[in-house]
Amino acid sequence: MSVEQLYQEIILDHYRVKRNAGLRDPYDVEVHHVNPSCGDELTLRVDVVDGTISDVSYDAQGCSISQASTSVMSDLVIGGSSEHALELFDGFQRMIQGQGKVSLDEETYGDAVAFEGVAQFPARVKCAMLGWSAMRDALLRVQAGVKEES
Amino acid sequence: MSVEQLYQEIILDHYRVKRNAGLRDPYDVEVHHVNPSCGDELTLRVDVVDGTISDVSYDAQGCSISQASTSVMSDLVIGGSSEHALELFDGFQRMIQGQGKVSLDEETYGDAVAFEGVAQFPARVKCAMLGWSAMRDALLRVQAGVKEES
Amino acid sequence: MSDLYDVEAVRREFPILARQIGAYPLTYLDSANTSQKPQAVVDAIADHYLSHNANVARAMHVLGAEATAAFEGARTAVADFIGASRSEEVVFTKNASEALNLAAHTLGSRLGPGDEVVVSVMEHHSNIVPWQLACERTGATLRWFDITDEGRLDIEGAVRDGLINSRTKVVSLTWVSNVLGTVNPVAQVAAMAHSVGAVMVVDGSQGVPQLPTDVADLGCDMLAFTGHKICGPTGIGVLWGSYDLLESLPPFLGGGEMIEVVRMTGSTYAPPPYRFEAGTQPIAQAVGLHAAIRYVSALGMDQIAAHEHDLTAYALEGMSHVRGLRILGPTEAVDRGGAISFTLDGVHPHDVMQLLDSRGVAIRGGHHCARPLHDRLGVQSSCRASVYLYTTHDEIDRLVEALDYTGAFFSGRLATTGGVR
Amino acid sequence: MSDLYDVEAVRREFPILARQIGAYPLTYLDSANTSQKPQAVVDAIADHYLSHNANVARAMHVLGAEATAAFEGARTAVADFIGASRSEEVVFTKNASEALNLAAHTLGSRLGPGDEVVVSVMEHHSNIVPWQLACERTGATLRWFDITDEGRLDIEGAVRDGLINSRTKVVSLTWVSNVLGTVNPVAQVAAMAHSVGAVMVVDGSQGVPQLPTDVADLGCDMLAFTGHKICGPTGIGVLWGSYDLLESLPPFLGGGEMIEVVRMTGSTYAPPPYRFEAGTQPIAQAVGLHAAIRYVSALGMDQIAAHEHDLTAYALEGMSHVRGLRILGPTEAVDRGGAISFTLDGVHPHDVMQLLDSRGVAIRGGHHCARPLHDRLGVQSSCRASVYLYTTHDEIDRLVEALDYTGAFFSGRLATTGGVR
Ligand SMILES: Cc1ncc(COP(=O)(O)O)c(C=O)c1O
Ligand SMILES: Cc1ncc(COP(=O)(O)O)c(C=O)c1O
Repeated sequence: MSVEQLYQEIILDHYRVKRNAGLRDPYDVEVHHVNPSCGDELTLRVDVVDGTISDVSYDAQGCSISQASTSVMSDLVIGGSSEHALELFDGFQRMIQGQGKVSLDEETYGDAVAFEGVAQFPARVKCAMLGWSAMRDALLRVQAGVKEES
Repeated sequence: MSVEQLYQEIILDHYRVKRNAGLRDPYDVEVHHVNPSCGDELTLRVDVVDGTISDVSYDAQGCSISQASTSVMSDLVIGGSSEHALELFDGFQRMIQGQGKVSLDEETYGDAVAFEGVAQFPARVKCAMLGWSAMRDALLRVQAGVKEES
Repeated sequence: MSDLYDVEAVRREFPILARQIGAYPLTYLDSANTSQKPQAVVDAIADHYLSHNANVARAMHVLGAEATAAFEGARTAVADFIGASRSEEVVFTKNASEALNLAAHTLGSRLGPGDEVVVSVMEHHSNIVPWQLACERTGATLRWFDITDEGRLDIEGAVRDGLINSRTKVVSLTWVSNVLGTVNPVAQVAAMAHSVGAVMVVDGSQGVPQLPTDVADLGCDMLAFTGHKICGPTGIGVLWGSYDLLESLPPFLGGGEMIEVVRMTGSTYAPPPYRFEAGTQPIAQAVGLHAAIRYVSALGMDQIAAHEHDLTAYALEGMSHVRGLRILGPTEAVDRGGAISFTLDGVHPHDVMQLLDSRGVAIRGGHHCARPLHDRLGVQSSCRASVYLYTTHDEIDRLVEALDYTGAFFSGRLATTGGVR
Repeated sequence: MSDLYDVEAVRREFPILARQIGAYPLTYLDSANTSQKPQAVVDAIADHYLSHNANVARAMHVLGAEATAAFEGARTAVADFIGASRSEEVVFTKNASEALNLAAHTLGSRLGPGDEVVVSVMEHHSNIVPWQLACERTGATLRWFDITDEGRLDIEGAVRDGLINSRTKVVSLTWVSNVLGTVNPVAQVAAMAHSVGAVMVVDGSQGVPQLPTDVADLGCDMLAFTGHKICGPTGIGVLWGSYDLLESLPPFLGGGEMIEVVRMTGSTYAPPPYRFEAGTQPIAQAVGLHAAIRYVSALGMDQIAAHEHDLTAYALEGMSHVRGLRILGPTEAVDRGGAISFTLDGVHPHDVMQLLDSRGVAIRGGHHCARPLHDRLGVQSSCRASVYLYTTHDEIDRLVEALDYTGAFFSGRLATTGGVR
């Protein structure tokens, strides 16, 4: 597994030009996630209107993998239902923890398939999951009716 | 070094028939020493009259080496001066910690030369020293004018 | 059972067992103190250092990823070995003593005056002193199970005295006694503890190496054990705890890797098990422990238990014929581990040990870090012979022979008759 | 100096350094994280397990005596190595973090509200969190030295602010920073501490492996360090303390071997160092540490320091030409150890680490267990390259080359021009 397969052009593109970056109003829930091993931090907001994710915005410090992954994720989930986003999360997590044995459906996942290489680098799995985990956490809080981060 | 050299007949004799065993009055100082690695315990009393050790008595729980060593020591120091007893201590300790390279003067040390074999068994050095250390401790307390064990 | 178990093949894996002590072959009967190590464990450690050494978690390069995979792989192997439901329930420590101190410190944070902690009089010092220190710090009271005259846990007496009651917050008990060999009814005591809402801690230092382990069957909330007694390296121990319990506890030692965010003004802590693992962990030792677990699992823990049971029965029977020998603890191999403590009339344990050693027989003399138990038994110290998976019947014969010789040597029978019995 | 130092001969003692990472030779520049181990250390550990393994102190048979002699011999070797006046001043722990926790717990027993503990903002988490926990337990206040813009200890500012004053009870400071490389004027700070009656603790985790050590010259009362950073095994650390200080302190962990007399109703404790060594010690690890000390002593600590100094200067110079690279800490090799932390414009440390790793260059990316220092420097994380006694000039060249490549890769320069600079 070469590092060039890890850093696909798609990933570098998202890293250089992040989609949906910057914190925006309105939002239902804001969460703050940390990767203690490297200190990466992410603040992420979601806004859900009638079961549809109307916005995901964020402020992130982190490596190319974590930032690009958050960027790709935001593009994928905005405009869809919460349920769909949580399903996407499950599939993405299965792939990334699959040590290269699980692949994603390109139709459904679009740019996220570029992260299949990350599954070969166990040390980077947490990086790729940071944004996704924050999104899942935020959606679960919305569903539970929690408005503020506890 | 064979175990028979460790357990000289002299040592076994003192172990079977301990000299000066049993606690007696009068005494100036009583001390209590413990060997934490095996739990051996020794209560020892000394009585000093005009600089001369008039009695050493003791109650001991311990192995043959520690009991015989205490017995031999008591025979050696009773009737002599405190200074002489402390000198005997120094010589005995040097020998026992000398890993077999130091020997004792038979004239001066009598039965105690039988313990030269112990110096080859580092694990038993503490056993052979228990009575001697207690005696030294007690004499130093007498010299310091301490009557009761602190 | 024991025809299937090829102890000679097992012994070939342990080079140290071929040693000569003077003119005698080594007869190592001190395995309850520490076990010997098979070649596979030593090789696994060497291979780790020579080919995969790096720090874990924090190092993300290839070597770091290899070392991390090896370390976390060891955690998973330990979890599987003891039937834990998640590998995050396995905390690595330096030995069983640190594991029990970790338990006492963190559970101690919940104690106060009026609360009670219960241990037993047969505990190893490592399962007494940490609780004494915790009680001193918090004002809680230490109480303990007594033993019966046969050397078993006195449950009846405990029930009569209301030992476990609404004030009880922690019960910490050894699974197998390192002196008496007694196997305690841990699940029963755990049920008593749970019925009053107390946490049940088990000292598995002797149990885990000897018996198949399943934390669910033991019914406990925490289980401590130590690597060096189960064919593993020194420098590593384990505290297993149910995840919900671990998650509710404060940190123990502070430092690198146990944190979430450190600010000069205050810090937050990582989830279990990392919260309890400060600083660089015993990485190569975890690799060695993994190899040890692989080794004993390949032999089969039930086979090992059967082999030990067989040898213990054989030793109890052989020793019963030695003049002046008194066994401390159960004299029948029922609910009994492979440690046999005893006294020999008129001969101090140090002297027994020394005489035996001169014939290559290695046993332990002293109070075996269980002074309160010796007090209770009315002896100042004792001898202990302990078998393990590599012990043979021949070795037991040599022990018995050497004990006969020792009795004769010190009673003077030897000098006069020239013979032994 | 460095013509006398035959680094190629040294490297032959470290089999792991011959590894290939993909198409590239391993370039291990993560020694501040953990050092590699020479064959002699690995062999000493294996030989111990295969020929002399037994528990210590408590086991008095031949194997027990051999293991005890090996373990206590290691203690004496450590004492000699750091210029301690008695071997009883050397306490073995599992790592430097446990050593610092031991210091914080036992010295913490003397702290109360109004008392102050002083550390510095450049400390490793292992020299911050234990003191935070001790202050929480006791109500004492934690204060800290700041750093200057060059990354050196701000003594002037400390004097101005009265940082060390009559309320100060403990000062705990790192000798060499694991991030900045700064060598702190420990003796000067110790004198300040002593002038107000405070105890001086030094974290020697980075200093002891790199510089000749003499506790009298350092002027401290306690010194902590860790085996795995000085060519020794994981699972062992050292706390040195002056005997009088150690003797005045209460126990830390409770258990076997740290006791004098245990009764169910209360216990008394052994003198130092045993009071602080509960349970079965890292015996084989002490043997390995002894072999490591023999190894570095044979090379000569002053030779090792000179070699590192030479390489650090060479690396600082080479790295100064990398586009967008900013060094954290002193940029000159004066009073400076062999750890060089840096950032690369627009590239996150994880990504730098990953790109370098793909070329066999192993460095660390993150906050290196020094988050408050990174906060202070205004960076979220950094990269760190660190040299040791086996590092070569070639390896530094490979680092610089790989850094150039990395900058180009992420800026897109690579794709367009096909070249690097
Ligand atoms: C300065 C410093 N202090 C303390 C430590 C902690 O050492 P250990 O992880 O071995 O406990 C380290 C290394 O990690 C260090 O660099
Ligand atoms: C029953 C029991 N508990 C605890 C311990 C302590 O184990 P360690 O010395 O490895 O900490 C031992 C062994 O020494 C033991 O036999």
